[in-house]
Amino acid sequence: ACGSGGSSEQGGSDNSFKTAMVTDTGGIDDKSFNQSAWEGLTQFGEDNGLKEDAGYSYLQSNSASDYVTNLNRLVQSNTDLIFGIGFKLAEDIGTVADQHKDTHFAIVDSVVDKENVASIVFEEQQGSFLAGVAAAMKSESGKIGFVGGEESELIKKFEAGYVAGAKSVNKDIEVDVQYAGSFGAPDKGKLIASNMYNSGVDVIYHSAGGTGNGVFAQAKDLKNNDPEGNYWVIGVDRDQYEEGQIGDNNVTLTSMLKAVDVAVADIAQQSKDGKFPGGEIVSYGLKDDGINIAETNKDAYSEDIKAAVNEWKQKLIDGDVTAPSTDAELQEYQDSL
Amino acid sequence: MFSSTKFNFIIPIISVVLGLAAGAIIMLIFGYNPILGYQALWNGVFDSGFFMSETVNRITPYILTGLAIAFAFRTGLFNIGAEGQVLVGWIASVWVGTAIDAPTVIHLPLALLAAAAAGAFWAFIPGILKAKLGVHEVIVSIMMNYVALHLTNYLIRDVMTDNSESTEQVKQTASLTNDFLIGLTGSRLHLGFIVALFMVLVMWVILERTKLGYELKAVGYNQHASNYAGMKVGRNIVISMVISGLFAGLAGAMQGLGSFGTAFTNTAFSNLGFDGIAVALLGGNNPFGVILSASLFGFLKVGALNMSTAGVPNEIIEIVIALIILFVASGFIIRWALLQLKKGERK
Amino acid sequence: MLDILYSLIPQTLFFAAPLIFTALGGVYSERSGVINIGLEGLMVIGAFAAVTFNLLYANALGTMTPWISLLVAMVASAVFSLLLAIPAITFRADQTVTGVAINMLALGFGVFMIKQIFNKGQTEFISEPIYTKDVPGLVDIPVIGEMFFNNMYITSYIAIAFSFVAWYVLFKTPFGLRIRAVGEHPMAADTNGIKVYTTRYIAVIISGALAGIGGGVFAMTISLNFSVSTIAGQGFMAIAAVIFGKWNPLGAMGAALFFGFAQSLSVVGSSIPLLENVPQVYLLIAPYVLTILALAGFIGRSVAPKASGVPYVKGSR
Amino acid sequence: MENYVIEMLNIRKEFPGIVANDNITLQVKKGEIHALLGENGAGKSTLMNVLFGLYQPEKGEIRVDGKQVEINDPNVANRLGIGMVHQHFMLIDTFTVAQNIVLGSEPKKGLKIDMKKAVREVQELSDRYGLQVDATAKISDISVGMQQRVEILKTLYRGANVVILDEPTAVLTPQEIKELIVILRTLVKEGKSIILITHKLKEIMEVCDRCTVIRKGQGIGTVEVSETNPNDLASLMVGREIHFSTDKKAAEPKETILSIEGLTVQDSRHVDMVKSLDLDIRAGEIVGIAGVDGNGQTELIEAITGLRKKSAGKVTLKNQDITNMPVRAITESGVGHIPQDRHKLGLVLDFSVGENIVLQTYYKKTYAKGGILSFKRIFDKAKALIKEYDVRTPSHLTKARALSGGNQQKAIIGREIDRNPDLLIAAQPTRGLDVGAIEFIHKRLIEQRDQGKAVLLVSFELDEILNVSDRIAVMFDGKIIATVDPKETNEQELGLLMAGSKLEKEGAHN
Ligand SMILES: Nc1ncnc2c1ncn2[C@@H]1O[C@H](COP(=O)(O)OP(=O)(O)OP(=O)(O)O)[C@@H](O)[C@H]1O
Ligand SMILES: Nc1ncnc2c1ncn2[C@@H]1O[C@H](COP(=O)(O)OP(=O)(O)OP(=O)(O)O)[C@@H](O)[C@H]1O
Ligand SMILES: [Mg+2]
Ligand SMILES: [Mg+2]
Repeated sequence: ACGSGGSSEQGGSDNSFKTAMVTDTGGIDDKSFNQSAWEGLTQFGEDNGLKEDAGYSYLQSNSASDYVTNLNRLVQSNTDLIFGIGFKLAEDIGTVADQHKDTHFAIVDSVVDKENVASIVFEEQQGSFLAGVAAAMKSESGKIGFVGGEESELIKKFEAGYVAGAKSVNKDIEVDVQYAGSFGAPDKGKLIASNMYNSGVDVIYHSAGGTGNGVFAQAKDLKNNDPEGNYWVIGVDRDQYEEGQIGDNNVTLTSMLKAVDVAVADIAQQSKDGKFPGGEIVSYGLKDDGINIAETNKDAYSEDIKAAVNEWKQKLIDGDVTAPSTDAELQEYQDSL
Repeated sequence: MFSSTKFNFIIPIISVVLGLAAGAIIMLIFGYNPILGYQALWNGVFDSGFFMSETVNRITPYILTGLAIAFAFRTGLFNIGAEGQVLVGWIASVWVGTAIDAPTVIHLPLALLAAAAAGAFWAFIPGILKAKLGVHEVIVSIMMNYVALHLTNYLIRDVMTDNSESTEQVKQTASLTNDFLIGLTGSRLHLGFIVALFMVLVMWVILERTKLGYELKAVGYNQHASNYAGMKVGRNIVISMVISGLFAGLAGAMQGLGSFGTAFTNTAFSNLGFDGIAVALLGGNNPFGVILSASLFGFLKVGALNMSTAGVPNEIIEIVIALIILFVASGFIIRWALLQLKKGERK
Repeated sequence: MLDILYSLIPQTLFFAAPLIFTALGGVYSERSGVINIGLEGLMVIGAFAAVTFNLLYANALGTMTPWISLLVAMVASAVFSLLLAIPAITFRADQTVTGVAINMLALGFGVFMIKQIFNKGQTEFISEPIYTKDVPGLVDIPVIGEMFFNNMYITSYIAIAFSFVAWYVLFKTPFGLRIRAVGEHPMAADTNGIKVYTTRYIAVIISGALAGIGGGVFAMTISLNFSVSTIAGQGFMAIAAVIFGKWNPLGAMGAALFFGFAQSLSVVGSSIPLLENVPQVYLLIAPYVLTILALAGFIGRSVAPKASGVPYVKGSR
Repeated sequence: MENYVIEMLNIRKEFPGIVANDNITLQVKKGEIHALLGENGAGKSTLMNVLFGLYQPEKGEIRVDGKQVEINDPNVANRLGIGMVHQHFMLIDTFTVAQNIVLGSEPKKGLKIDMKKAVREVQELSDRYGLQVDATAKISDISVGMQQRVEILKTLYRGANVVILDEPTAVLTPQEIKELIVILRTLVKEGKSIILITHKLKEIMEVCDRCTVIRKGQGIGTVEVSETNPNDLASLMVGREIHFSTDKKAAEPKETILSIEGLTVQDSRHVDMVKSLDLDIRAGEIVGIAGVDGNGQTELIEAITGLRKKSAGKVTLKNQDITNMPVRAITESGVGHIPQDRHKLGLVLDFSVGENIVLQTYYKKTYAKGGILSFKRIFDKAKALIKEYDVRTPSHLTKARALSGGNQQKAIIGREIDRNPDLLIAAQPTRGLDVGAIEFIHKRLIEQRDQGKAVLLVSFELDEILNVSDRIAVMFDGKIIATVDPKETNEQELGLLMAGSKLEKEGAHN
């Protein structure tokens, strides 16, 4: 939206569709779901010949206090469908949706049970499961790691899926799980990664936002000193192949892809077509490409890994296995192995 | 000649003008239209009653953290720990607000009290360590901020909820929101501003009218003389920190019982406490000055959200705020320049 | 046990390096009588400058990039620190306020510029970070070599070397004596013919330069990119280190190392079987609680340079 | 044409709202000791700060060795051979003597300060002028007298030809003053010229050649000291007659008010400073404690008033044991205390005069009801005391910081006396004050005695002790080694006693 000039013109032609999103504090270039959501919205706009700012736009939040203000700003400028990106907006979407029953809302990564709100959730545990499969296949030491940002319900889905996936391949594999306590502490991330790699872990899956930067930094540094060594990172949300590049090597084994863009574009389209899934929980998983696993790193992500992952992917899609998303489910799953 | 009270008003006004002007220049340099930008800023607040009330909601906690810092400064201490005190106050208010059933007359005051007490306790620790062991309050407060951040996150996830990112809404009996105000503005405008304004009076009365305030200031200015006059220096340092923390804790309650009605996990600091430093100093550490500077902060922060509609990145406003603070702080040079101008006129 | 040390020590060192640089800057500034709450902002500028330069010139400069980036970071923050120096020294502004403003300004400016240059709110990863190296020769010393010279950031050594240099300059040279004089009793210094303002300017600029290096090192060894949250509290930790270290360069270094040690200990701790069932939160807050305990237990009273925080007005008493 | 080293002609210096120096002329001859005399606030320090380059004059001309110069920086003054020992020492507590002296012109070895050379040079210089300083000692560890000599060394190290001393003797003991006078004479012999500011007319008579008097910012004139006397100087300075020896009736001591038995007190380094000391003070008498600084006087007072812990002994006030009472309880049980260091202990400088007036009583019912202060009552009291004690201040709302030392002292004395204490402790009550103010304060102390109060006066000024006290207790090494009647003793005898020699006439007892 930060092109030049031109404030959002109010109204326009009455029947033209108008949609917008409110970011959480990450902003539209957070290399994570805000960015992805904005890409989805842009795609949707382009597909439908809408103009940025007039047809589709975003408002940036700098703090939690900004959500309500931004949501209302969009309501007041007659936006038909408003996306709240991230579970942090759930509470406020709920409140605002109650006050403006004629406006449609959608919340990403959370559930808000209101008639005029569509809840978009992802089956991260499925993608994480596959990440676990890949990690276990790749690991030579029999030790892999998981670095989480904060120990929240959402991130637990990543952890549980990952552990389950890994154990499915190698029942005895050791998974070192650590939380940094923050999504914005690369120094802590690096400490944890350093500690894990030191203790023999050779693949780390991170779900830790900016903290993950430290994981990449550590892996790349080790790789630089020891190009033959096994220091792998599994990225999250988007394809983090770029982040893993170091000279001619790349430490990004794969990434768990979460297609927020697909979901956002999808819901926007439905809404424009008069099929807004209000009050529903719309879940995106492996089967509808809402969740996926990257195959960019051709060198590292070998054919046998690919084969194994695809095999498990099919099982998950077919419902032969269900990826666990909580500690309890994980326990149950492990016991069943 | 200007009297010094006149200067106290003129300097902030000139600083705001200079800050906005500098912001305009930066916008021009980078090819944005400052007129549209500032128009959007203005409209961001004054477009409708809704945004004005949101602005008031925003100002409320700023007033309280501003008071917290100002109070400490006035008594010779630097409470850089307001950030953590806000967090613990916030969660304490929500805890009482969700866990207890009681009529409003009891529930709401109790929740506010809990916030104040939590903030006060969080400030008590650096206070007592300074008083008893001479440990610098700044460093302990910085550490306490991090402890508060991690601890409140933990409490929300593992104690107050079952692994959820935010607590339930506080019960209506503990809420600062008010149906009448909500009906009037459609916003979550809550009664917290009354609490904040009341605390402004409280701070003023304590500092300017009470025995306690007299002692606290005396200790802040000169510990030796206070000791000579029979005051208990250590005790006063602790009391000072506790009162300061109490204000900050209440700022947390404004969020917990008012603007949000819940407590949620935080990835990073809210910056209410750090911004409070600027609010306090911009307001000359005077309780009434704090109202004005908090208002300016709230206005700029809310207005800034609308600037993207004019295509202007809202970091511009951060820059403007920072420059305003720099100009106010450099009041001496503005005063000097004004006096030179006056002199020039006379000649 | 030795295993733990093998990982604790290098981790402590890389974690501490940015803090050491920045805290040394803080020591210089405060020793000269200017409180520097703006260290955080100066680190932000350092990180911003290092990352931006690194991204823009990596192709042209190759492996030299990180070192030149570090110089650029140093210069950028030194220049930026004038925004603290001019109000705080010449215009007699309250130093704390000015520092707070610097923090806001740096963050606003950094992100704004990133948006102008790269058209997005956070940068890509730099392609030429600083890498760890073995120290040839020394790494082969049994035990010690593995602990201190294996896979180490040269910046960690530089940080430690700087601490000693900073100590030497502050306590052994005329310049250091003058800085300390100006921070203790500016009027006495003035009557001795020392230029109080100039000395304070130099000290603040030094603090800017060092904090810039600190930010640059952080960005190029740890975060590898720049965003609004790259520097999140490190500057404040550096302030804590300054006070913890009693305004002594070696003390500040010790404090920074202590922070690094406490942090790595909390990370290592979670993989020690004994501590496995301890709730995560205790390990998260452990480094901070440890610091408070250390202060309360055996560090105790620290007395700031007497004139710290007081603008010097010639001729007043 | 006379041969002047320094000429300050028609100097005018203004501060906001006040003309501190109005057309003052000062001419100093080579090799003379030139006194500068004036009441508190007359403008002496200001004039010297102008000469030293700390202030720029609005008008006037300065000549050094006949050449007109512009001194806009202390550096320039140094280069012109002008050195200044300030009223408030310009020393850095945490530095050593040598560091303080070489600061700004340090000898170097490579990049490093050549500390060995610095110490050697300082030591040599010190020996040459008989200054006896230890170059390696830390400033915070040495006596005030030694600190002053360090200040003098600083000027000499920079090659000063003219040394300005701003009230050097105000902070010195008689012994130290004697030593200083010797030093000054040595300096003159070496060809230096000296400008000496002092309120003590005796000193002027003793060492100075000429004296310039200023009053309320204006130059009154310069006199040859050999052609004048203290009385004339005093009236020149104040503009009225001054009575030196205080007239007072004989004391009529009554019941014992304060009784100290076996008191032992340690200083902050845990050294016994007061050693098993006994002392009684009775109603209606002034007991003066004579002694060289550092013999436990400060610790004694701090112990009586509760500011310092006692390691042994008993203190009784009007038959009430106050030994272990906290400060406030002691104050309330009837002790008034005019502290030695008025800036550190006596006043909160950033409080208004009015607020300072109630520093000891703000919490009492009269001023505070239910925790709320009545500023009307506080300020009424302040206004009354300001009037009664002639505190010269623009208003009771003025910050105490802005008052001159004399007026600050008057405010403290008013405050303490107004509380009507049974025991009034006055520590160095007239330090740094002009003769007018001294006269005023002495009168008040005697007035208290006449009203039946017990007064404990601690002073390093033998004049003051001899004039004001009814009984003199000589303190040496933490003990009272003799008690003498002021009418039956003299300065010589006191001086000997203070140096620790035993009294021969009688056994020392109370
Ligand atoms: N920095 C200043 N700002 C404002 N007024 C000042 C300043 N310094 C001195 N004055 C005023 O100038 C006058 C002369 O002060 P000065 O210090 O020269 O007196 P003095 O003769 O040295 O007194 P004393 O005997 O107490 O040392 C006083 O009235 C004082 O209030
Ligand atoms: N910042 C200031 N503003 C106004 N006046 C000042 C200031 N500083 C000093 N003065 C004035 O300067 C004069 C001299 O100050 P100085 O400190 O020399 O006091 P003094 O009378 O010599 O007392 P003492 O010797 O006890 O310190 C005082 O009369 C005071 O009014
Ligand atoms: Mg004077
Ligand atoms: Mg004086």
